[in-house]
Amino acid sequence: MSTDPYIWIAAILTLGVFSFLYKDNAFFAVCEHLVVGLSAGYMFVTYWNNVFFPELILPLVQNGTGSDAHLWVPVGICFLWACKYVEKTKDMYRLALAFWLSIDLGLSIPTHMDAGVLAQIAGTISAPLNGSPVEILGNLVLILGTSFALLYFFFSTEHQGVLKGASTAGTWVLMVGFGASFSYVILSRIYLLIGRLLFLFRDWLGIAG
Amino acid sequence: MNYLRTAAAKLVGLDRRVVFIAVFVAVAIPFFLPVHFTAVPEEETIQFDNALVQALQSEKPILVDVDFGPQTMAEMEPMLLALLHRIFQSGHKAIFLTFMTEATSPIRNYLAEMESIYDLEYGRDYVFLGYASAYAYTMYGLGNSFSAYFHRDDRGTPLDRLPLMKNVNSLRDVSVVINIASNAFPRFWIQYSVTPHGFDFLAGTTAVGATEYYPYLQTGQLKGLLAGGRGAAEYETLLVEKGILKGPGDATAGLGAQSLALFTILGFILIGNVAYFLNRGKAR
Amino acid sequence: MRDRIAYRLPYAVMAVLGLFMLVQYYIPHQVVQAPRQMMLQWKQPLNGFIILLAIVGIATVHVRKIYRQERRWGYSIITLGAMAAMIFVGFAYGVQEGTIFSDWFKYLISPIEATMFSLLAFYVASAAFRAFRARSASAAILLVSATVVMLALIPAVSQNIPLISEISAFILKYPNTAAKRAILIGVSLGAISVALKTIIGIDRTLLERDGK
Amino acid sequence: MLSLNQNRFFLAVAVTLLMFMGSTVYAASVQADGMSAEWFDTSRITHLIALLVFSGLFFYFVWRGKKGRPLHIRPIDAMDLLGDAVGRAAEMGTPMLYAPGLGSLTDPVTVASLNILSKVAEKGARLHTRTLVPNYGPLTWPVAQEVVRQAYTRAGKSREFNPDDVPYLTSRSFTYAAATAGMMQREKTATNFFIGHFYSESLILTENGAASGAFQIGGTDAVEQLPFFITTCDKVMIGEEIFAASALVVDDPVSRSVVKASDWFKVILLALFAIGLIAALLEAILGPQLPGDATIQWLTAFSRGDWL
Repeated sequence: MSTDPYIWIAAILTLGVFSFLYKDNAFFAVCEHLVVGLSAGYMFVTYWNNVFFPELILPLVQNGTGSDAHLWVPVGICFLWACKYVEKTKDMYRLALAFWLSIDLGLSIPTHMDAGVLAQIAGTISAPLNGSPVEILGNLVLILGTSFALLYFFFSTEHQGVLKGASTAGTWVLMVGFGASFSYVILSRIYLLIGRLLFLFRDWLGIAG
Repeated sequence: MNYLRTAAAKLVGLDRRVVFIAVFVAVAIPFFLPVHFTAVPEEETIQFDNALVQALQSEKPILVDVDFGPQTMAEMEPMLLALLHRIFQSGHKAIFLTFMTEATSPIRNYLAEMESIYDLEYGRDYVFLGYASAYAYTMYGLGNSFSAYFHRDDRGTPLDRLPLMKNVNSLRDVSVVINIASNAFPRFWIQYSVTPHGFDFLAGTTAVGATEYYPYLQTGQLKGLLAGGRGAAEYETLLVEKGILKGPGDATAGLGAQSLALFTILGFILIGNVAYFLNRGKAR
Repeated sequence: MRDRIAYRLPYAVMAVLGLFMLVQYYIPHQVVQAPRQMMLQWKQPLNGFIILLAIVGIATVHVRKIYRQERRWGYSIITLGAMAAMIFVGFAYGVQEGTIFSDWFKYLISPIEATMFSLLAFYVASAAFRAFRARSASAAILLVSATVVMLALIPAVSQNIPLISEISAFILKYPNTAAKRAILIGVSLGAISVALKTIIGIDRTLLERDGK
Repeated sequence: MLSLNQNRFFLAVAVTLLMFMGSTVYAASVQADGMSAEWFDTSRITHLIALLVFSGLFFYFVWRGKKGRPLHIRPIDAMDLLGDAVGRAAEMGTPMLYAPGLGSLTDPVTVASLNILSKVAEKGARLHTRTLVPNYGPLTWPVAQEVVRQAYTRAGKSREFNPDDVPYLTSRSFTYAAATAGMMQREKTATNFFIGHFYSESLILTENGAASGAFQIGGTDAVEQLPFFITTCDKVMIGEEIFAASALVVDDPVSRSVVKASDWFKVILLALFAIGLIAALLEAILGPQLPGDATIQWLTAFSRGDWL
């Protein structure tokens, strides 16, 4: 059994969170509120030390009228956003929002086209139909499966006749994919629990290898 | 048959706390049983290591982006530790950064550990650039310049005073980018940086997101993938075989608990379905 | 007149900057790339501002709870106190390895957050038991594929029963890739449409304003 | 609609442009070392062509939509049930819950989700049914509040809008899920919407909602969460369906037409797949020296952008 007081605190907090499984209780609520506060403080300090001070304040103080003068622009945008909280200047925040959205959405167009569409087409077309029987079958499944599943996302006409058949096949392909995701999600969650029990049994109680 | 149906109806209404207890027991028992499993490395894991070996032969440093917090540490920690041993044992230099505030403290911790094991020198053998916000845009921008987004490293030293960063101006100057992430950041790396700028990219993710990356593996946008705790266990096996790790780590230790828990859940799914079909028969 | 401009200016800004970010992708010339780099540099403090907003948001929620003495307001004192303590510790003693800040992270924040997420293991099991039924053909397919992949993840099964890990690898490598790729292409096209629509001002939900 | 004949709009654009150009030239003169002097990145030619084709389709259908020609879009199950879902809550006299996801505001899915929220809240306001919108993102929150306020205004019920119905909860996903689940139980919401980008907490949200017997419409682009949505929600929108739905909920024909553009682009993609498949079959049957291989190589090079 551990003698480190910190380990004991950590173990008690762990048990406090586990108590939620029985039902919501005061112990859990204390842990929950504690972590919300602590991590907000943590976030603030990290953000200040790693971004706000070295990337904004310091360049502005050292070089604010020279090559880093452009950093006044984000200060202005944040100021515009803050205008939202004053009734008279409320509408000014739309300008800040427009700015915010434009950069993000603007850059998302070409990058989505590149990584999400073109590269995927290249991958599908270049899937070769030679090699071992498993590979041939697999690549056929890949090409046809992608096509059928894409047809499921075809909205212009009703899904009737051939299209209905193809889009049903498409949903089946999607379901196989979701099944794979599902089992991996379960696996992932189990690992998190294993980690906690490893802490309780090994680091705290010292009863398991 | 009637008896079965009543039992089925009861099972459907089973209190979920019973399920909870079963899962807890299933995960707990294997810790006290001396049965040891190993995970056989799958194709993706071997691909990952091969790509990494290629990068280790180059002169350029490796860029490692670590994005996981305490929430998913159980799954990601063994993976990162195996990777760090792999990199530092070969004497390669590495640059670290993160886009997640919660990751900063753990990274400092792991790097301090590595420093004492392999006798590394900060600034020459490795650098931690610290946390950066605006992940997607920083990833995109790093393709042209490091110094525009990181004026100073995590310890407040300006980048030009770090020997390791002297020859690193953009992502062109690193041999490979590795992202160990518990969230969708590998996807953002691929979309905003790998595809536009074109460089080798490896990812280690939680099992949750792993299946999502298979399209990128097929196109080569992603050169290798470690899939969650399972991938970490496979990688540990691989590194033990290659003599890099002395023994398997926490990921392999969890395989027994993982097996029993998966069996339990499969059992619950089976019971649920049998009960459902029996009940449906009764409703008719 | 002034009001008109005030109404339209955000749309104009959005169109100009949005199209600029789009066009810069094809133009490596420095006249375009230099301001592009500048704008991306702005994103750092801007996105950091979101974190600031989040923290202020959390603080406001809890201050208001205490002020109005809402349900469970006593807990809010814990939150605010913890936040203040963490910030104090971080600035007073530093954040590097071995400080109080780093210890608190390791022994207070980490166990709570990690345990909260490990609760999901129980919920996933309960959801699998209660909701995963072969109600229809497609649900049955989902179930079968999930079972096969799950079995292959158990070392005792995959190393003793032949073919199961091969089938699982096949599922992951081909149909899974096809499914995820179709969704990826669809989502990408959808995202491009929405982004284009918003940038050129066809879709005005987000920037709507009173009286218009 | 974008009304291009407005002189003042042009004025505003011109002013912004000039300001921006000014800063461009300034910036270029300040920090331009080590950058390229090329005016076009030739490796992205295919990319540009693809984008031009897409925008061509986009503007063609916008133009058709403006002319008022009816464009048929197949109904999306989940959106068909939107009216019923709102009606159900109105009949039972309980509020609706709309979670716009945990993605950032600048994520296109969140934008699409807020469009749907706008319609849901408007329908709700007309039937005197409140829409509760628990928020996760500090940036999404004020915008969501504004969207709901506008929806109430459109329904002519601006006085009934209560900002406390659109609260900011927290930015910690587990706490967010627990608080939202608590909200569902307290307010006994009859209809729940979960549309946007979700992470692991989605399971807690949807499972609690399903246990309370609420009618649930889910939709997400997060593939790993979809299995849980499928098993716990009554209707699910998969990936792109959210974007299509966000265009369909608006009665404006222009908005609808956008779906058409993406559809016809998909037809082009499918045609490329078909050519690729035929070429690959030819290659497999006839051997690598024949036209099949050349076609594949050219197509691959074309889609990768290195064919020039």
